[in-house]
Amino acid sequence: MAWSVLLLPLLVAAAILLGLKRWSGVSALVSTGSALLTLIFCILLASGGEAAVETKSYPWISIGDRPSGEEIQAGNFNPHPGEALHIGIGFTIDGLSRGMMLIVTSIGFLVHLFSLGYMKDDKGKSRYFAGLSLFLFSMTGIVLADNFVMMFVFWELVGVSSYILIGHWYDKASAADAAKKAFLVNRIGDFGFMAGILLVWILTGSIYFDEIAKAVGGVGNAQLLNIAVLCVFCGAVGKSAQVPLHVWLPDAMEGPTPVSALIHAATMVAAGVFMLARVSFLIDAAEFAAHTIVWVGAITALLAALMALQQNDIKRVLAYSTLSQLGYMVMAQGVGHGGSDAGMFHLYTHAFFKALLFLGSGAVIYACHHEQDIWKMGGLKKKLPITFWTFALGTAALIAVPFTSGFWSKEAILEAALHEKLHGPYAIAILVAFLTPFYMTRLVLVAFFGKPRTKDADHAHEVGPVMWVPLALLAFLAVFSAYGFVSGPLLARGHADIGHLFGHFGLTAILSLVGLVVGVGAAIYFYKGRDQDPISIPLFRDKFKIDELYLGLVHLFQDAVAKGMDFADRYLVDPLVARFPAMTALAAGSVFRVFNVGNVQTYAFFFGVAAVGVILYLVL
Amino acid sequence: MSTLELLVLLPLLAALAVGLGTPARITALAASVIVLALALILAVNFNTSLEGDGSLQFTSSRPLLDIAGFPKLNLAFGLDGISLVLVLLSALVLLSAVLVAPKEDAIQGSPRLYYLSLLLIGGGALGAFTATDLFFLYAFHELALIPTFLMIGIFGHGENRVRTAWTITIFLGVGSLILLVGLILAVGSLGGTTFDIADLTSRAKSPDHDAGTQSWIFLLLLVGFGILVSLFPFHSWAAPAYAEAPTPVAMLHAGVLKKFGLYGLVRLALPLAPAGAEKWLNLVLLLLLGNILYIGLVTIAQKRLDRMLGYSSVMHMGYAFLGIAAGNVVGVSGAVLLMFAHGLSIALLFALAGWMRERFGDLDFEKFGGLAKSLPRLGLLFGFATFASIGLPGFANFAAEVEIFFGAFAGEDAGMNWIRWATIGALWGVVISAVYMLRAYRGVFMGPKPEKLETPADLAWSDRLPVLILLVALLAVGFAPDLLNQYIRPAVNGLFLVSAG
Amino acid sequence: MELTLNHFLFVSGALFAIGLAGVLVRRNLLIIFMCLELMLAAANLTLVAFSRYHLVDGQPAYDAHVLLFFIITVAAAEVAVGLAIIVALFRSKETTDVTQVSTMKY
Amino acid sequence: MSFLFYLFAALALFGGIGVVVCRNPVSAAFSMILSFIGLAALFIQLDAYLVGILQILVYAGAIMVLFLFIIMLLDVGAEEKRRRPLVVFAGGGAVAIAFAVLVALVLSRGGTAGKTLPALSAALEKSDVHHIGELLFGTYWLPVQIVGVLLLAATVGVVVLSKRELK
Amino acid sequence: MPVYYLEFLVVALGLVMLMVDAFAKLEDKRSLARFGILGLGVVFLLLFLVEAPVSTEGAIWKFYSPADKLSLFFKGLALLTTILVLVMAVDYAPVVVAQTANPEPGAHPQSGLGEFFALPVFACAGLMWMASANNLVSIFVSLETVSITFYILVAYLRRNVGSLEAGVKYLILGALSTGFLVYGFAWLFGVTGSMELPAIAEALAKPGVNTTAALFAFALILIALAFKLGAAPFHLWIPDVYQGAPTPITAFLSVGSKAAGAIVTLRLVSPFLASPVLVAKVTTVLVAVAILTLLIGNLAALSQRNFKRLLGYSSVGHSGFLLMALASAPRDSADAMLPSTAIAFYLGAYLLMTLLAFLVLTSLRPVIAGEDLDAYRGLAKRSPFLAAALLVSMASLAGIPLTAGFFGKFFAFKMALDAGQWALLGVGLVAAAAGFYYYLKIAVSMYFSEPAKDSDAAAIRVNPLAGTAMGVLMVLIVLAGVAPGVIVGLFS
Repeated sequence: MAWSVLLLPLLVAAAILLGLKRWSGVSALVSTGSALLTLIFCILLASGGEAAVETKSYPWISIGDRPSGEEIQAGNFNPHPGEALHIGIGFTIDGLSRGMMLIVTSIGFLVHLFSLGYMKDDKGKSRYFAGLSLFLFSMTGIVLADNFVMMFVFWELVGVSSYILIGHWYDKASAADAAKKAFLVNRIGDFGFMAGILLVWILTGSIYFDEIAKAVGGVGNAQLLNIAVLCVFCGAVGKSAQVPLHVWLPDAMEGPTPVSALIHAATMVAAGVFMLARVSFLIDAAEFAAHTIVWVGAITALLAALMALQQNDIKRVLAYSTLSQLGYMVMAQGVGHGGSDAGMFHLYTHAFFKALLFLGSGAVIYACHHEQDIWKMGGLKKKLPITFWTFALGTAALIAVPFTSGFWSKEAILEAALHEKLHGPYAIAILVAFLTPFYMTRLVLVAFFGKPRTKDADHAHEVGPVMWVPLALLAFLAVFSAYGFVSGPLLARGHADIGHLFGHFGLTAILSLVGLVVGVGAAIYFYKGRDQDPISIPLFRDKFKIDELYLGLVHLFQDAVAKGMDFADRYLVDPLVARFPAMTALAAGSVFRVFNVGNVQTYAFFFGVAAVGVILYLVL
Repeated sequence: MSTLELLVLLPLLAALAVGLGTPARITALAASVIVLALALILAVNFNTSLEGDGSLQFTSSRPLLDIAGFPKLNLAFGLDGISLVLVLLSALVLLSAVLVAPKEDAIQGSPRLYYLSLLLIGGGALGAFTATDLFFLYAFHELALIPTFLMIGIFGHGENRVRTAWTITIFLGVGSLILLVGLILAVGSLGGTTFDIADLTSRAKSPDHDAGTQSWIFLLLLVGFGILVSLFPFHSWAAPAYAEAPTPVAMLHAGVLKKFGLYGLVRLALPLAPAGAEKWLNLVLLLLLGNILYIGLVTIAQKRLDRMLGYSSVMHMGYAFLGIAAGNVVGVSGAVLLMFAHGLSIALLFALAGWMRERFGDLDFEKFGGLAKSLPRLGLLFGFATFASIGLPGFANFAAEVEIFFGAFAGEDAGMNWIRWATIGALWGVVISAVYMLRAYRGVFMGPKPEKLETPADLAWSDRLPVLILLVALLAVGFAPDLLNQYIRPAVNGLFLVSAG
Repeated sequence: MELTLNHFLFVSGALFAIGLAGVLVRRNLLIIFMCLELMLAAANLTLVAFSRYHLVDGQPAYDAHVLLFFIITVAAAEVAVGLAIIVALFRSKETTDVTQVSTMKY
Repeated sequence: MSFLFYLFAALALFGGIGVVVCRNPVSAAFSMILSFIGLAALFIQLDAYLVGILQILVYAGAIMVLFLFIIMLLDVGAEEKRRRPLVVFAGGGAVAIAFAVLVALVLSRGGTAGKTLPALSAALEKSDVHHIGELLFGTYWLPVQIVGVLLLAATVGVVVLSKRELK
Repeated sequence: MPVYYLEFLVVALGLVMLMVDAFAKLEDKRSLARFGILGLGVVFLLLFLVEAPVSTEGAIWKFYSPADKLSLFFKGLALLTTILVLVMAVDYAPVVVAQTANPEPGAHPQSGLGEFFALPVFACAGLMWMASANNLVSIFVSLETVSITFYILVAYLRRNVGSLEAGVKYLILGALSTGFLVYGFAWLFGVTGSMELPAIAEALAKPGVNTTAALFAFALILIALAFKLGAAPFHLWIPDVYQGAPTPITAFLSVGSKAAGAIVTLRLVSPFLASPVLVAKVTTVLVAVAILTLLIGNLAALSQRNFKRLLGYSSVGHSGFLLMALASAPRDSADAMLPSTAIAFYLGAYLLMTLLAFLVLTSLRPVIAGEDLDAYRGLAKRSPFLAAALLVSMASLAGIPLTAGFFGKFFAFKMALDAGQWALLGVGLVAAAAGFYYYLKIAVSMYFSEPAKDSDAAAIRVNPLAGTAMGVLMVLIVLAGVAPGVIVGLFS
């Protein structure tokens, strides 16, 4: 079953590539159908209990002897270092992966569905759906992976499918650049990830999660373990767009909106968090690394929230909010004491409400003829009622209105941080809890209330059922996904616990409620009835100039360092290695030829000199 | 005549036939198809169960010289897993290069010479990879030198082609000479009575094998083979040569022939001078970082697609060196696998770049943009090639790199050492290669199309066939590297390996 | 003072050197040629001196004399050929000056 | 004995120097003849009568006449007055002197120093002509044949090379 | 058949040719050359019928080593060289006629041509004698036979100033070297009291031998032989003479003179190398000369653009490799490779490739004016066959594997390595690398450039005789490059 979940989307992608692409409608339907099928498989898988677990793994690389049973028993997973390497494609089917699979496939299916409408007239529809299928395949691989390398394999493939989908409208320079940027920034993360995998491997002797978990306790070199975990975390930083590798995610909004929903909100960016959760035993064992993770998450949450304050593009606001929420999740992974579960909990809830928000924004954009600037919208509440209400519900979940899903999950993270006495990060998280309601309310107010500010906004009308049905479904989930009847099958280790909330109604709940009220209130105060932004904080709008900084660095490398190297190669290395010796030989040859002056007597003279020389040496 | 001998001699005989006047393209095609078929037959019949000693199979030997004071010379062929993989690579790339080669009437100059040279290059590579006699191993590689020279000089592109032909020939010639000295020294210090590689290898295990001599042998072989593989800083021949060579030659040379140097390091340098290897491998680490990081940056700075690909092929050699420097079964297997993978992927890239050059005239990045829209097939295939080249999972390159990295990291101690640091450096190269390849893809295929750029018709089936041959092989091995690992591993196990670090 | 082997050998060597000097400094091809003959003749003296020194059965080593005989013959033939060439050269270039015979160089 | 040696040695050497120094080819040729006569006398002093005679006959008699004949034929005058660069003289002279010094060195260290010529065992039973003749036409038949071929080739060559040219 | 018949047969052939030339009124004297080729071919075949002498008592064996395979091999080389030189001479005949024919009315229009064909045959006999010479006397007379014939042949084009100039240069320096040789022989006789090489070797090997005198003799002989071999710094004549001499004679010179020099060097130097008291200094000098020769020959060729001069410098370079093998002679020859093997093979290979190049050169002479490399532009288009032949020759000269030239160098390198001559080896590397460049320069002209003028674009016809010879040589070059045992088997 797991194999079919994994391979079905791949087959669909291959089929579209190999021939179906000529019939784009068929491609779309086949792709959507396969997404539905995988969803069904996943539900079966999730409900199948332990019986559904497949242990048979595909030996991808197998060199040398496998460790014997006794050796494994003794915790010696790599008895012949350098002589043997076994990497399989296998599955870990536990609560974590089951839940994640359900999220991935369900949102995946909904996005497919939504895309049928959204991408109806796109010329590259086949390619788009092939990309979606490829993405599903890759994401499934990450989730099901039973070892680091397999995870890395699909990790990279996720990057590729994201590249393909962000660059879907590749003839637009911005989309092409965004795709490239996303891939490259992810690659930087992957660099660390791979290094981390290798380090973990030499420390524990294994790449398999279960074996690492067993071996991690016995690792003596704590310093290297910390470094290893940080390296692995690098992968997450890239994929989950944490500071300082967050720059790709806002740009990724150049892709079609359903893609933003699926990949850059709900699933792919969550892969980093998922991965951290998968290796939580490693993080638990590396204290310094864990702290770093917490701080990185917290800082990301804060910076992203600050940046979101001043964005005007509806998708960008959502993108920064995604960043910010990812910061929460990542922070949770480092907290320990159930933080990992809390983070995953937030991942689930966030997946639904953020997918909802993105698809909602997609509907808005679609309705406004691909207008994305919120200041050019307005008054959409009346034009797009369904969209508005679903969007509002999603927003509610995001800003953690009590009893919506987002409330519960965020609460869990904050609680965990407080419990671990991580006061700094906790304070930052609370601050973010003030900012989130503010910018989201700003968004809703500006886009949906007031008067239409442009013709496009004026002429907008409600989207068709293919698009709003997914919205509605997601809205339901956005509100209720924290409750046991939804999260039961999803979550192994965490869900809304109302009893707990009331039992420990403390600082966290109070602060977040205050944050909610203050944030919403302030937004209403500033933005109600405004036609332009009354606040201008260039630093936030310009994203702290980090992009510019990076651009400068890139230019430094591409234009200065690389060109310098190129110059050195042409005018230093090559001449030294090749031209100079060649020239010397030529010059020497010309010197030798000078002796051939043509006059035979001169030759005789040289003859005589040489003769005297030879005799002199031999006789003396 | 054994199948293997036939396989090696066929391209040479075909070259002779072409020289004597048979229809050039048909002869070449027929020969390369048969060669591929023979290679596959050998692969199928290859006994992979000989675990451990990597014994040769399909051996044949004909005595040629037996005099006092000089090693016995035999025309001897045989296959072990490493050779087999490289034979498969050669056969695949040869066929696809012949397919890519222009039709007779489209060749400016003598088509007979063109195809004859291609066949000689291919035959040389096949011979070098299958010869079990040290001399013929060396000689078959050299066989390709003159045809390469002529091909670049006569049929090459650009005004500098003659100079480029010179550069590559002199570089490789000098490399071969240094290599020759190293080989003679090795043979001499191992008794001087045999050229048989297996025999030499077993003698090298003797404790009498003087360490000082070994050090010299390894150094000479390293420099010699290093020049052939464009080891930093002996790389400056590669990029212009590949940029200016006719497409099939660039494919064959970058894809196949260049692997000879790596093959030689694995097959000869490590086993014949293990103590020397131990001494010098740290130098290799330094140089390979030169290949990966320094050349990587140089690659980024290139302004033309073909030159960029040329430099990229230099850069990727660094990984193979890393695998070799790892000096264990996993690392060396990875290096062998990378030879195969890189051979196919660079041939793929050159084939496509060649197609573009034929139609666009030159390959300056500046003039391109947005080609994927008007040339979707090209865009797609180039995309695949790009992803293969940057080592994306699913392609053989990735599997090879994984093996290399794991090989290089393997070791008893759980701390950092030189080779592990070097591996980290090499890992950064993965980012660099993604930078230049994606930048190129972005520049050429994505974004808006410049108005001045006129686009030709997309790839026809005849253009796609050679590319697909390579691509399918890359994907097949990428999905199931054990297809080749089953051959490679026993052979590598039989080598006498030393690790850097 | 009794005559020793070295007396003859020295005369021979000196004469050889004189011949060499002539080859190196004279411009006239004919004289250069004479000097070459002088060198040969000087060498002959060494040969004869040694043949007188290495007695065979109490007699000079006549083998050396035979060699000398051949040397003289060869020298004669060489002179004949050389002079023929010089004559031919003179016919086409009107010179026997060695410095004029240097069109081919480098 | 030694007086004669010095006399003829001087003759040979000064004759040689004369060849090198005389500007006029004819005088050079005559110096050469003098030198050869001196040499021949030295040969005879070394009990090499036949060789000595041959030296006179072949060298002085035939070869030098040939030279003179050619000098006359070509009407070669004295070398032009224009002085050759001093370098040529200095260089050539230096080489020759160095060579002579080396020979002297060899003579002093080469095991020949102070070696007297051993006395011949008895009165010559046969003349050296007899000996050499026996060797030439007996043992040395092969080299003689070869020299014959050499002479033939030289003759043919000289004939071809010096064919008359129409003006 | 006793081995010494061979030379006499060759001499007889030469005599017959002279007679026929003089008395039979031949219409076209080129048939004389064909006759000579045939005759030499027969003698070549007779080589394989030679029997070892029953006894070595006779007077002849004092001067003539009994039929060892090495000397037979060198005789074969001499014969083959002469045959090919005659093949070239047929193509070259018009030039000879133009430069030498008697202008008098009534004279044969090809007068002078017959001797041009006959003299190489005598030189061949000289070379063959030299191959067997084991006595200072026979060495001297056979060497001089060859030299004098060469003097004549080089200057043969009596109306051509270049040829005469070459003749003069060759003659003067040749005579100079003969002077040194004779002086050296005299000293060698003085030191050892013998003229027979085995006795000389024995005398030199005695510990009591006077090293100063022996080394003086060696120095003088080495100087003379270095001249014959074209070893630096006694090589200066080579480019000039190569350039000026008639092309077939240049070929003859480059192979014949070098073979002569090499075999005599081998014979005369071996006793010194075998002497424990002399070997050290002798080796040093040989190494020094070899190094200088390798460097000068190969580097000076780099910038040379006259093809014949280029081949001249290349010939110097090849002498360097020969000396490399000689200088690396093993001290303990029990199981080691002998210089004779390396040198004999090298010469065999050198013969094949050099003569192939010269065959192409003479074939091209009627259509290609001048010897500048530019004259070869576009040759590949005009005659793919000639271009291919020249390419094979150049590849072999450059020492590319699977050609005969490679093994020549390979053996030399191997010996140098075995002897631990690192400096020599390093220089050899540089030299061989330079070789790649200047030999391929010709390929560049032939293949990479268009003909200089459109009028020069016509296809070129190749004389069938020369064409066949080229084909055979190409096959032999590759054969010897793949299976050197075929050639080595001929002499060991």
